Amino acid sequence: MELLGLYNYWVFAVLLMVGFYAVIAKTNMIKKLLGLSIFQGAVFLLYITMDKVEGGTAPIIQKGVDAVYSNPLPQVLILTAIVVGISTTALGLALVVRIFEAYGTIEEDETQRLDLEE
Amino acid sequence: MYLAASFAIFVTMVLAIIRALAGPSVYDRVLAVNMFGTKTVLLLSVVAFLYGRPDFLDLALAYALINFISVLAVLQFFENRRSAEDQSTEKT
Amino acid sequence: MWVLSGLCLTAGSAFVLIGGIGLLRMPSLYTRLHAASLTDTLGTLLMLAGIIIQAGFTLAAIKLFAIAVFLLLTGPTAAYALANAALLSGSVPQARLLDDPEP
Amino acid sequence: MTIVFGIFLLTLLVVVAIGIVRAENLFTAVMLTGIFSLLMAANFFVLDAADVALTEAAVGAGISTVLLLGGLALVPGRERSRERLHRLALAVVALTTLMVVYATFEKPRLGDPDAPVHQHVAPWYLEMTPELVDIPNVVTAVLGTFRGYDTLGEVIVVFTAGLGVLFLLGLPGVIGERNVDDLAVGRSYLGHHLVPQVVGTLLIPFILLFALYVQFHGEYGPGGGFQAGAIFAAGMVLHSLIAGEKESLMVISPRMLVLLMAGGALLFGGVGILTMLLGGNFLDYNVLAENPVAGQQWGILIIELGVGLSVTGVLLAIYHAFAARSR
Repeated sequence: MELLGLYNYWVFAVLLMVGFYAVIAKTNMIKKLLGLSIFQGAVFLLYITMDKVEGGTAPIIQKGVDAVYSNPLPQVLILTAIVVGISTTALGLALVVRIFEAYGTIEEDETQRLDLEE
Repeated sequence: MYLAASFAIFVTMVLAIIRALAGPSVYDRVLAVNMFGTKTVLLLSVVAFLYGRPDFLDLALAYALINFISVLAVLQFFENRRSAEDQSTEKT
Repeated sequence: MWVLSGLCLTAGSAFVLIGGIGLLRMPSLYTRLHAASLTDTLGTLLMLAGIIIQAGFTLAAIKLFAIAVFLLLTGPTAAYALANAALLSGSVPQARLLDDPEP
Repeated sequence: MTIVFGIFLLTLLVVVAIGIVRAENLFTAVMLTGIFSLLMAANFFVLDAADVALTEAAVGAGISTVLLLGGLALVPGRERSRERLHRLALAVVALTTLMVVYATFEKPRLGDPDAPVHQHVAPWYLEMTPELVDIPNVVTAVLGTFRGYDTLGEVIVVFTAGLGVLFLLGLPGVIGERNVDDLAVGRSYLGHHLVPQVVGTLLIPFILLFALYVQFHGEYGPGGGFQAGAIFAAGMVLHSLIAGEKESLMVISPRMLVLLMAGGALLFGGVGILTMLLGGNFLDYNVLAENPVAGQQWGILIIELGVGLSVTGVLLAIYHAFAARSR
């Protein structure tokens, strides 16, 4: 039971590395982007895991109720990071679109080959 | 009671994920995603009551309102692709 | 009251489960769509009704009611859009009985 | 209970993540990303982070799938099939996973109230928010005032990313050679589908209303500018889907979008300048009103509005940039 309290961190580790695998092993650029967003999700999960307090509730203070509240700080960091994450993913996607228009492919090794041929 | 309901929702979520991973066609996957969305709405409502903080229903409300936009985007995506194919066949 | 809400929740859970099993077990895309979308609507409504009964007349109940209404609108729309997209891509529903010979 | 829910949802998360990486068809991968986001939101909710879950819901359900599909429409939809497992990468990844897992044995257990993260500044936030700001939602208070610099930085990052997309892809009527009038000729949209048309038209006001509710109720419940901006953008994306690209760009013109992007960030920064002119520090809202607490509340209201405007502008502009490119 004690070890189950670490499960969130293990899932974080696995997710992080699943995303990382996509970034380093896949040649398709969209796949790399999706891997990056999985990686991002893993980090979000790590932060939000840390905010949890046993028997606590979300940090919205109820007047007159003596409750334990979770840690608001990681939530603030991740809340903004999610919106930043989607904008940067969109930026990456725009780059991929332009790469496709220039090279006619979105496979990384093919674009490198085309670069060398020039 | 809420526990039984959330258990049913969990099982359905697993079934939907199996369908989403298995396919076979892309539409099966979209269907599974859509179903997963409604199940999430239900799960969030049930869990909000289980935790005794019903003011968090906003979350379920948000999903109920905007989750189907992605399915409409899928329809748009395929319509666009089809009209692009039509044009390219006309040219040749 | 509790009995009624319990009945609603149980029936809703049953429908939700049936929908999930149908999504997995049905043989073709359109039958799966049928199984998933119909039970989804009814099961969701029943479940939300069960929770509304337990919530009583509060702000939460009104929000749940809004959720139910929106799901009632969006669920079938999504199913419609999906069936349409599938049809556009040229996958035609197979209308044949089980005893019919393979076309 | 939380632990059981959590373990279940987290296991599904891993399964779906592996599914995303393995999927050969990119469309499938994008659809699975939708499930990934839903699971993420449910996880955040179970872990008591209602605000974060609402953000993930607003972004994941309304925006990210639509954006990814918009990008996917412009590139080939399949991965090259010659994909086999990359041995070296797999070994590196497996080794690192084991190392990270080994490191977690030092971590405090989930929910441990004695964890170092709960000792530092968080108790102070929870204790002082009712006194200094007097709004119930501590997350909004920390976001708006205690860590206002940080939030301003994040808004600038979002703005910059949006600007980058616009420079890369162009936005009709503002960046690039094309105008709004060139759009929509022969563009297929959902106008001839009656059911989405009717239901969408019915729902758009509610979505926009809900966005406003999230925006201005953010001090009392889960919500705030980031979430509201994403929901508002989702509502306008729905409008664009059912009414057509061109009509949507007439409702909120491209120039207006760019104005929103910049105006929101400027409003945020402007509040900071204003507080300096009134004799306080940058983003020190105490000086905005006679009563410091009322000043704080005014400050949070205005900067959340700035955040909402900027996020709406950026997400909508990005969507239109992708959508207009496909024709």
